[in-house]
Amino acid sequence: MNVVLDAHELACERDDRWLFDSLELHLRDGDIVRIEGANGSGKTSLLKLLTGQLVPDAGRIEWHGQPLARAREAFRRSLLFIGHEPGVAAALTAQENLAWSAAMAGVGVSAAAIDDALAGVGLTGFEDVAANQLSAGQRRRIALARLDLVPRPLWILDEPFTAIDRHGVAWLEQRVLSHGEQGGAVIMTTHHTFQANDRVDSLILGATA
Amino acid sequence: MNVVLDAHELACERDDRWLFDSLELHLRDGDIVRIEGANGSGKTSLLKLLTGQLVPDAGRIEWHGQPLARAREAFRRSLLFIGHEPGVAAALTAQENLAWSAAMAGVGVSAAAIDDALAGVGLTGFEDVAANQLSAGQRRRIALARLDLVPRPLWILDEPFTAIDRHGVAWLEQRVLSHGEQGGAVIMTTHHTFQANDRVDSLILGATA
Amino acid sequence: MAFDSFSAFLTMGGYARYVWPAWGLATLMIVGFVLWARRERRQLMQQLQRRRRREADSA
Amino acid sequence: MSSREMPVATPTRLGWAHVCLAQLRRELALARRRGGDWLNPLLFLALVVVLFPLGISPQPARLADVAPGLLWVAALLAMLLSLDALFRTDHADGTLEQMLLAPQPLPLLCLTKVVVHWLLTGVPLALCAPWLGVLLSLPAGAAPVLIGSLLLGSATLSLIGAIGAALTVGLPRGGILLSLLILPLYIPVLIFGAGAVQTALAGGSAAPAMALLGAMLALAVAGAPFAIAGALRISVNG
Amino acid sequence: MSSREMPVATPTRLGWAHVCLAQLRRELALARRRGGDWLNPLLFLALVVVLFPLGISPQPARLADVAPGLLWVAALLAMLLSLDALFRTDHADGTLEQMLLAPQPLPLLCLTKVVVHWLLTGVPLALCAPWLGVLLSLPAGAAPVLIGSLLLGSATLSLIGAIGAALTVGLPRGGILLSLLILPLYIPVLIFGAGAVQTALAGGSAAPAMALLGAMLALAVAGAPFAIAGALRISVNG
Amino acid sequence: MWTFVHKLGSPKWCHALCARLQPGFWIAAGLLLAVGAVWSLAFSPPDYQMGDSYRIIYVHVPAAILAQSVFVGMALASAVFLIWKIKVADMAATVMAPFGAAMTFLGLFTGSLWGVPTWGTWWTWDARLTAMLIQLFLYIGVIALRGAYGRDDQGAKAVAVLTLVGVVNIPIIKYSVVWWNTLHQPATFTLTERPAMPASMWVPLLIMVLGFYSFFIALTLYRLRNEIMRRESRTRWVQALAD
Ligand code: HEM
Ligand SMILES: Nc1ncnc2c1ncn2[C@@H]1O[C@H](COP(=O)(O)OP(=O)(O)OP(=O)(O)O)[C@@H](O)[C@H]1O
Ligand SMILES: Nc1ncnc2c1ncn2[C@@H]1O[C@H](COP(=O)(O)OP(=O)(O)OP(=O)(O)O)[C@@H](O)[C@H]1O
Ligand SMILES: [Mg+2]
Ligand SMILES: [Mg+2]
Repeated sequence: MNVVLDAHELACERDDRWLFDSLELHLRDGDIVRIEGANGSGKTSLLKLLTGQLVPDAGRIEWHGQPLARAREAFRRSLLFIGHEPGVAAALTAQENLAWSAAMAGVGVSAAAIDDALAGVGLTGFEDVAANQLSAGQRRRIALARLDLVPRPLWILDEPFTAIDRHGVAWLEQRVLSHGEQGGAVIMTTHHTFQANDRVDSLILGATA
Repeated sequence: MNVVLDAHELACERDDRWLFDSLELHLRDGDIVRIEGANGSGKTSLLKLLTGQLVPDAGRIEWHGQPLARAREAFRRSLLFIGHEPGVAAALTAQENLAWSAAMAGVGVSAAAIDDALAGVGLTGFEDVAANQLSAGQRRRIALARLDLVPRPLWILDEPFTAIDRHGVAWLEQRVLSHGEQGGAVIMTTHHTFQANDRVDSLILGATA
Repeated sequence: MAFDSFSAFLTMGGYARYVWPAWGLATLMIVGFVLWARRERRQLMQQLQRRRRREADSA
Repeated sequence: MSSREMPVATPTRLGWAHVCLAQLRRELALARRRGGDWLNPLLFLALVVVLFPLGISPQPARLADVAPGLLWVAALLAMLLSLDALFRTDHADGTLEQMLLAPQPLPLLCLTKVVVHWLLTGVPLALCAPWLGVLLSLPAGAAPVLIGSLLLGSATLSLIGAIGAALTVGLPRGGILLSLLILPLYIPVLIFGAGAVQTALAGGSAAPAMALLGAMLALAVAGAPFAIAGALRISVNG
Repeated sequence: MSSREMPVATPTRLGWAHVCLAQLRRELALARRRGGDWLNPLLFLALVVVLFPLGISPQPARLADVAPGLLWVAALLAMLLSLDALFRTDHADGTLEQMLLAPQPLPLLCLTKVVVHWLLTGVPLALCAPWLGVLLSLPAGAAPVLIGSLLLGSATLSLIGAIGAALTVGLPRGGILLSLLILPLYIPVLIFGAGAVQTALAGGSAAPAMALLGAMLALAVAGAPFAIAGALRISVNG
Repeated sequence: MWTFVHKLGSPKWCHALCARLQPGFWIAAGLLLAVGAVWSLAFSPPDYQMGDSYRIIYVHVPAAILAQSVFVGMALASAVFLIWKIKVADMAATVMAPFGAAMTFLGLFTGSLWGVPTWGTWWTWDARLTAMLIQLFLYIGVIALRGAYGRDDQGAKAVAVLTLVGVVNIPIIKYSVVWWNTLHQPATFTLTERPAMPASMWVPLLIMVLGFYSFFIALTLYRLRNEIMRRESRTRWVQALAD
């Protein structure tokens, strides 16, 4: 088992409003969970809790049975996170951005591996273009190239389909499903409807809101 | 006729690459045009040309038969533009943001009108919350409230469905269609597929790229 | 001729420390700008040729 | 609704005065929301005024000598630092784009922004400088000229500085580049501002220097809003 | 692929040295991409040095008197201004979030960033200060102590300043707030730094002041990276 | 006039024009500088007060004059660029800036070298000197702004605005600095009052000044061609030049 992430009785409060409480989430190898909910229902907040960036107002989060704060290093070695802002430096080229990302993940990769990953997201020919010369969607694709470049069992993705065109969406859906098939686990927020919806579990936030 | 916008032989070049050339676009009352294309195909650049923010490398743009640069004030009095970044100040409340937007558009509105517009986009109860306390989608909804608040014949919207949840998307589609029915015109970029696709014209960029 | 000998010319009436660096920098700048501009031209031409070759390849 | 009813006729069409008022209200609301931010330039001024005696020498006679120049330089740096943020958030969140596409005269909107900046930065600096002068043993008699020259001068500084802020707003590290672009343009203001205080201290008449400061302000008010608007147009169109 | 083959074992697992190297390479690439940006603090220093004679008095004797303090204060302000941008773009584009979630020791990554900042700001400032001293009629003999004290001191300034930059990175108008948080902490460095030069000029030994500067630097190297990392954690989680 | 302005808008035409004008200026620069240098260093008589140290004047004055002319030239080019949207004008401004900065620096450098034997100091806060120093900063600001934007159109316009604001400011600085100095202390040194020069001194000076101008024009034409080719590198006519 690579992924054993459990949230018990999780609650989150923002500005005197309970976004959710008694939330249970159990993630194992092969699970693909999609978090749904209206705008402002707390999807991003939940992801921040699960990655340890926010501290829960109630409940606990465990990685392989250990509290997240204790298992921090092991957890991070298994995690690939892409947030609303994907961590792509505007002044650096696609190649440089990914080299740094891989190093941060603690993974040594060759330049050829980076070029392959960029080719995978349709950025061949843009390897040496600074990100600020790219369109909104191309910039997000640089971040998505990490999915191929940095092998991690657990993916946590906040609105990964933002600004991606139709082909890109199909590719990304496929990539998420194949990650699940290879024994990885994915949690993501999205307003987008999956083609292969039956492979994907839904967690719906703020049904009342 | 409220909207008479014509682009002839339009061309755009970025970094020694022709994104498109000889593009023709003729927009009249009731038209709804959706600009499609892969990431980096030049959708945002086209909108910037059409609003006069970029100057075309070739071709011309005319508003009621006059060059855009000459008819600037009249054009702007007819235009409602929402870009990638929607112009919502993070430190201001929804109410304050909209009051300012309306004044910039040269429209006098009452506080009640603003509350109504906010209710229309599902932000009742958030009128006095600063935008930086809101989620990504809620912030974009503030910008969308302008569609109701500032009556303009021509809407130019860059990825208006970004970060909007499912209900919001349905509402916005409806709103766009009804604007067309009332004799307005809409140009927007989006990767999203419309329900009522037959009412919407598509302009596809960079079919080869 | 304002100087009696070549060494007098070099000494500049005792002001060699000031006159020669001033003229030296001026010369350096003029020569430097010429060389810089020519190097710029050479690199540009190489770039253009490379691009031509690349486009010939792809075509 | 039929196609005829499309409301091009807006509910009420606002005049320029109203638009300016709305802009003013927005800027003030932002300032209020940022809380004690308007205090920052004052505190910066105070800290620089404290640093100098520490770095130089705490003898009152020597300090009094340099006090007018020091206060003026410190106030100028405080203005400069506060300018960097003038358009930055507006640019990032798309507000500037909306301003550029609004059917309103952009120079007027810019002028309004600058006026608010001056009210919240230049005026408090001018009013507080004499108190800090006390720390530097500046004679109390110099206070009126100090206040007057700073009031006139800081308005010019705001206007000129806003041009630089507009030019650098799209760049990642605007801050220090801004200083570089703007400081040479600030020099005449500094010379006559500090000069006015020094002549007043020496018993002369500050009137000529003040008149020159006024003339520079007039020039800046007439020209800067257009330069700012032009610079913003350049910076935003990406 | 079967579920067993899920590659948790990464291609090669990097040691800390490699990670630091990657961070270093990134920062240098960014600096290169920004072109002449590293010159800006130098030019700012030069401009402030020019402002003072203009504001105060152009007499050489008086200028030489205040020169060490002036150069030190100007260098300190230049460091301060350049610090504002240290984490700003990294925060805006999500890079900081990625750093926080990386399985690498954050203090080490922060230290690397600060070292690059010092190399590109503090070192050039130290090396150029004596040349600007000429403009202020500073005797040439003071140059070695001036360079030495600025080298040691600016490293401390970078480290302390980075704490402030980390604390203010999430705020819209960091710049001037940062100055406030940081300037009080800079005062000891300023006192001993300018003091070293002044004693050297007066013919005394600069060694004790330099030793103190060294001690402050040691303290800062030991403590600041942890403070920076903590501050970043606070600023980013939002 | 209008056809000329219109033609200026064509980079290809400008490129050809530069090529045509260039040789004359290179030859003039070479001759004038060579004759001027030999004459002024070896043949003109020593000054009765300053001795041979005055030979610095032959680089100092041309540099100081060029420093100002180049900025004016840049401002004119910027105005043309902003008003008529002629890109070649911006390219010319780009190309001039480094030379102007270099001349300003040369003026400062030679001036302060000359200051040691005549005034006994490297630097003094005299009006002219101060104005010149500030002008150097203006040049650097223009170059830095262009660098910060990189080579694109947006940067070009930003730089043009800054150049125009800067040139308005130069006379203001000049006068303010002059008045500032007289506010505090009597003018320490006057540069303008000097014994009337004999022709054997001022003729070589004039030759040097003309030589510097010719060199500046020749260099600008040469580098302008580079710049035109770089920015138009994807057009067919530039591609055709490559072989
Ligand atoms: C760093 C120091 C100096 C600077 C920045 C400087 C700057 C200038 C400038 C801007 C000009 C005006 C050129 C023009 O437009 O006609 C000039 C001219 C001149 N300078 Fe200097 N100067 C410096 C030092 C000196 C020294 C030490 C001397 C000799 C005593 C000197 C002698 C002259 C003379 C004779 C002229 C020609 C005057 C005229 O034609 O109006 N300069 N200098
Ligand atoms: N500021 C810029 N400077 C230079 N080139 C740019 C700039 N912005 C965009 N480009 C180039 O223009 C092309 C089109 O960009 P644009 O933003 O118009 O694409 P888009 O169709 O909106 O894509 P997306 O779907 O990703 O938003 C990109 O491929 C990019 O290389
Ligand atoms: N920084 C913050 N400070 C205070 N409250 C916040 C903050 N960010 C978000 N909130 C509140 O938390 C609620 C949930 O925000 P969150 O970003 O988690 O929503 P979301 O489900 O991701 O929405 P979206 O679909 O729009 O991205 C929002 O309604 C907002 O009021
Ligand atoms: Mg969200
Ligand atoms: Mg786009």
